[in-house]
Amino acid sequence: MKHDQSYTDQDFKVIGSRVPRPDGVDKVTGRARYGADAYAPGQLTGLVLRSPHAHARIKKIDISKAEKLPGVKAVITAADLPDLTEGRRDLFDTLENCMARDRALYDGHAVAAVAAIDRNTAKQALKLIKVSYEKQPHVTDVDEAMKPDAPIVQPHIQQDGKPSNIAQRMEFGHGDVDEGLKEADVVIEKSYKTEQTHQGYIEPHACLASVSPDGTGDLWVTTQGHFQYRNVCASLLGMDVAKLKVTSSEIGGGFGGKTHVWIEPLALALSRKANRPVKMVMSREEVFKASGPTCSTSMDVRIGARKDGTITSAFIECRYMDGAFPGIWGMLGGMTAWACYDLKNVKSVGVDVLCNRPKVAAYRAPSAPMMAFGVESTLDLVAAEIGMDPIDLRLKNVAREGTRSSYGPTYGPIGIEATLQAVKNHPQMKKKLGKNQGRGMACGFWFNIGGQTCVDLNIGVDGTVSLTQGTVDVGGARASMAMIAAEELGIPYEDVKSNVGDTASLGHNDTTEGSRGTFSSGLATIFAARDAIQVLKERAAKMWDIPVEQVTWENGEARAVGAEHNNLPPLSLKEIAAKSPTTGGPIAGHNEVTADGAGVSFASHICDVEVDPETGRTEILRYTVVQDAGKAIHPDYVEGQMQGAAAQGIGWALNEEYIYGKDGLLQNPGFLDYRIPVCSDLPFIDTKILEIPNPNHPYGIRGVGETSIVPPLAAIGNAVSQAVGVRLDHVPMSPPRILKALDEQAA
Amino acid sequence: MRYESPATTKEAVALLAAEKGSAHVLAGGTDLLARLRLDMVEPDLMVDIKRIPAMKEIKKTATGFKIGAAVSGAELGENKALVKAWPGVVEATNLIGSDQIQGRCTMVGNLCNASPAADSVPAMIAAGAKAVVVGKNKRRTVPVEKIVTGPGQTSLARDELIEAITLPKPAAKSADAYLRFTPRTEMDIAIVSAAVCLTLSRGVVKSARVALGAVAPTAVLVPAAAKAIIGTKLDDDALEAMAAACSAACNPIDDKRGTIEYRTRVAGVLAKRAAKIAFERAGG
Amino acid sequence: MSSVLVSTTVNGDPVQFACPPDETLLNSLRDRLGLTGAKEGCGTGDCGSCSITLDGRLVCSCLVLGVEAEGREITTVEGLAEGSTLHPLQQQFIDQAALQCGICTPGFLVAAKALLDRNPDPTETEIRYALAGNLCRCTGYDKIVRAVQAAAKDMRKAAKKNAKKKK
Amino acid sequence: MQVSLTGPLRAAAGGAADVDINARTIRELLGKLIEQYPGMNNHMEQGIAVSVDGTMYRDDWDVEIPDGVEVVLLPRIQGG
Repeated sequence: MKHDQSYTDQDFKVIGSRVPRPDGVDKVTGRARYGADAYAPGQLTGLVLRSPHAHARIKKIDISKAEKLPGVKAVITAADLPDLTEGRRDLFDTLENCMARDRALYDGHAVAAVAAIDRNTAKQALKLIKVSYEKQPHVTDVDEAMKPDAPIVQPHIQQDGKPSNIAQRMEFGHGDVDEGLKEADVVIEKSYKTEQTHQGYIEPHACLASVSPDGTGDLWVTTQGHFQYRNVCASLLGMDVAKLKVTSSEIGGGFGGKTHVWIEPLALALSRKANRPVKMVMSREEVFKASGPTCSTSMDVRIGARKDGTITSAFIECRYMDGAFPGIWGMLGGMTAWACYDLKNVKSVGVDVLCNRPKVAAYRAPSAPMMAFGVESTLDLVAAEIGMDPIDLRLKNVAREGTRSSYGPTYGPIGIEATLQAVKNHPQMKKKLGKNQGRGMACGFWFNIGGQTCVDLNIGVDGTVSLTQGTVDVGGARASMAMIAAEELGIPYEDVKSNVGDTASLGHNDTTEGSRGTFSSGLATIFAARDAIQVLKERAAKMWDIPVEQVTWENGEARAVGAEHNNLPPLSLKEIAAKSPTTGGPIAGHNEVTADGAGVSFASHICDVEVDPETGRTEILRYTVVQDAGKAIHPDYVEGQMQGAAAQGIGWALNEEYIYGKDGLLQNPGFLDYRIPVCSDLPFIDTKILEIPNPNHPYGIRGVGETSIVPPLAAIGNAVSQAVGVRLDHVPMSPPRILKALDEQAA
Repeated sequence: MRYESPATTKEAVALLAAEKGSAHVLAGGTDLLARLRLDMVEPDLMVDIKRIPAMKEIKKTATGFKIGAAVSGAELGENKALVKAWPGVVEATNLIGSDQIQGRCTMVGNLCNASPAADSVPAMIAAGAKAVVVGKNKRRTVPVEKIVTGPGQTSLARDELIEAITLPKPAAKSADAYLRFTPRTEMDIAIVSAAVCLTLSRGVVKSARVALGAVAPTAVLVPAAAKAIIGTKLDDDALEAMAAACSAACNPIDDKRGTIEYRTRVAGVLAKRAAKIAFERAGG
Repeated sequence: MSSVLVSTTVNGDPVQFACPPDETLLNSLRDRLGLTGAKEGCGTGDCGSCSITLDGRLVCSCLVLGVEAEGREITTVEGLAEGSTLHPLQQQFIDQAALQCGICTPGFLVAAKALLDRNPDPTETEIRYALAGNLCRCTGYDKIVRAVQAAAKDMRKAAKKNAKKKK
Repeated sequence: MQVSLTGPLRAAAGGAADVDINARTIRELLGKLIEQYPGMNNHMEQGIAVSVDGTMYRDDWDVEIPDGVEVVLLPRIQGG
């Protein structure tokens, strides 16, 4: 889908400015309504009973006492959610994850749910449900799960005819890595581990469901994709898609974690059974135990290089811990691992492994940060071995337009080299480092995606514009869409109000994931605006009584072309809108599009740290993010994505991790011991936006949301390793791990 | 659950004594209400002591300070005389949680929650703080280190509560300091902590008390560590000896927050650093 | 569990509500008084999304019982603006793009106001430590700290102007 | 025209890295692929993406494939 690229260099009036966001006032006054902020007449409170075991057979569930408790209106188990998935395994996995059937697969797996008149009654009811479990052996570590005698999580998954926890093994690359090694002067091999982390959105999952006996339903929910939630919930509950209206609330953070359903089918099932609205809100503990964190990993990297820095062979194998149900995480990692580089012989292997942990969901550039940690750490080892500057080593092998990527396609115009040059020339690189301080840098890649999108643009009689988009606004998209509409129509930003429509008001929109929101809804908004302009021109032609071919649209006005129309002054959008009732009725523009041609995005980060050698504590002194945005629609929110992603990466690199006990139970399901960075942990995060246009978008937009979570693990690893003089190979690089590494080196 | 907010200590004690089920004293609530939310406690009675005037006071007495059990961390930090006299105790209490937590949390709550990692407790022990314990039939004054008997366990009887903490008047040329280690700069529970209180005489440590947190089932007073610096000018050898004594006194566990190895090592590191701060504050 | 009638003052208004004694003030504010600006992010005082002031003290309303509010004065995010004029912090959070998803914003605003009320000219470090009890997962805190700095400047300017007027 | 297969799609084509197929559009290409390699059907259902000279198509199967361009078949990805 090639577009007229003259737009990328045009003088934008609105695009690129820093206008106030349309949802700003609501969000600073407490008026914005999130998942838990909805109330319905007669609403019940829903709560979930969860497995206290890592792995168990469910022999029997007795709900009779709970049902008899006054104030309890519905109790459900798997029996209330019959399997309607018709052999679709992924859908069945979703169903089983939402509500355990004959087995509990992880600590926190839902086994029953109740709806009652208030929270205390619901809590009491949960206690009255008697579940007979038969405990099974469990496994929570990715390497342990791959051993031949490991407890099996999903018996239907087999390797070589035998049940196995290895769900999938995928290879990407080209050339011959073994041949490449023969050309190498140095070969570095190193193994790494990363622990499981959570997206850590501050808003727990929450919804308000209402299902009527006539088969219609309403679901108010915090989600990244209300259309996807609708489709999945309708399938699981046997409802008609069109009869389930899903409204996305304001979303209090998602980062991939709100792309899948968790409690929503349960709320709908409870509501259907009780014939009352049911509100469900996860506790923080439930969020950690039973939503979808990202994978822990273990990996081996091998790089062969010549003394001049040319990489002759690049190999990585990474085992991804998917939780109790298989995903595509190994595949995604395998595709991203070497994407920054131009390599003759390259191979990456991604392995998906099952464990007794919650079903993994996407987390911002899913799977990429882990392999980047392995690749970018090992590159620094290569640079040290051959005595080359780490940036120069990367530049020597950098991917460019025309490079065959490690995952297959040949790149068009891309920005990795530009980000590396920008890092090389950045003032932070010249700052002097003191004792116990270190500097590291690393690169990262993310694909970005497009997908199904539609937008409605309605022009009011006063000429103001109501824009309805179907992609959930997770970080300022309503501002960007209003800016794009204003730019196209040639009207002030203030004249456009953008909204997120519910599933009844628009056609299907894919979920806001894969950094697709601004790219795809932006594309649809451009087309919808151009569609409306065509109507505006027709109306102007009517008002002037001239053929529409003689009307053009410039700067928010219709102009009559040709000397014979010199007497016709231009008609503004407002003037045309005012006459719309008598020139054909309301004026609108629509667009439904499959937004293909998403542009890949690259980032390079620099990090300076100081490590206390006596306690192993790391302080981030300075941090810079350089990223290619293609075109920054609203630079504040592009910077915000870069800073937020870097901060999540910093947390992952230093302190965040899921800690399971020998009993297979999660030890730290709360913000006290799952340590996301606090304000005093971080410095200002410097940003530099580069704009290398995506040729497949009229403005050159690439996605920007995810890429910058990819480099931090490695950038910090490289910085810490330099500061302490020993290579850190286990993320998070928590104080005990750093001290241990120092001890091992001393010994 | 019943909620009561008596106006006197006597009434509070009577309520506790009369309750047949589980009764909890509510001061700042920053531990208790979190545990309530997590369904870890199911009280039949909660006795809110914040409406008892005596419990909200910081009094300067002839022998030192008397700090009411419901005085919040923020209030403690705003009392200039107390900050000057016992900087270590105040900074330890002020390290508990965020500004939000400081608005509510209390030293006594921190003590009675009986976590081995409680920040204010090692500092109180090092400072020689005492707890004023009131029961239905008697009052007693107990050294703080005698209150906690194990994780979540105290020596208080069912009908007893702590009305106040007393701190002595600091001796001339003396000071205290407290340090804890947490992976983040804020909001964490101590992985390991150390408090040092010392008195100087002509630049030499005349007396000292060293206490450690999060390295044993309860906060521990380490006389051997104090002995290692008494009579010294806190030279490197003395500090190393003190660190070694601290590490030797550790009996920690491996848990989600830290390893045995780590806690044992860093206890000594923190004690050294705290001792240096106290030494400097004392005018050494 | 029988409910208790509580009389209190919220954002300057006298209000009454009945709640079970084990209900948190956060839930009372949200579910009984319709003030949903304060959010529950954790329920254990670790995220600050439920920040309010109670008799002028910054607290987590998830760690206060509704019944404790009897006779107290409460300020929530809904009480920050004066009529249709936003508080300088609110305005700067919008102007500096200091929010993305916005779920933490009410808590940050209440905490930042508590800071600036006692320290009108805080350093960057003071701001960062004062806001350490408020978790934000979207912004990396960068623009939040900048917004607080900018609002502090605005407020100091306004205070100076007011002082002049009084003279 | 030569179509490069990546990752799991190779296994579905008996391990081949490239296959020779003549097609004018993505729809025709995918149809012929399933015809030749029925194992591909499974992957198609899970989702597939086609890169035509470096531009990624996931949903628009009407796209025409000009002569002499690079065509790469990839598994469909997902993001956060």
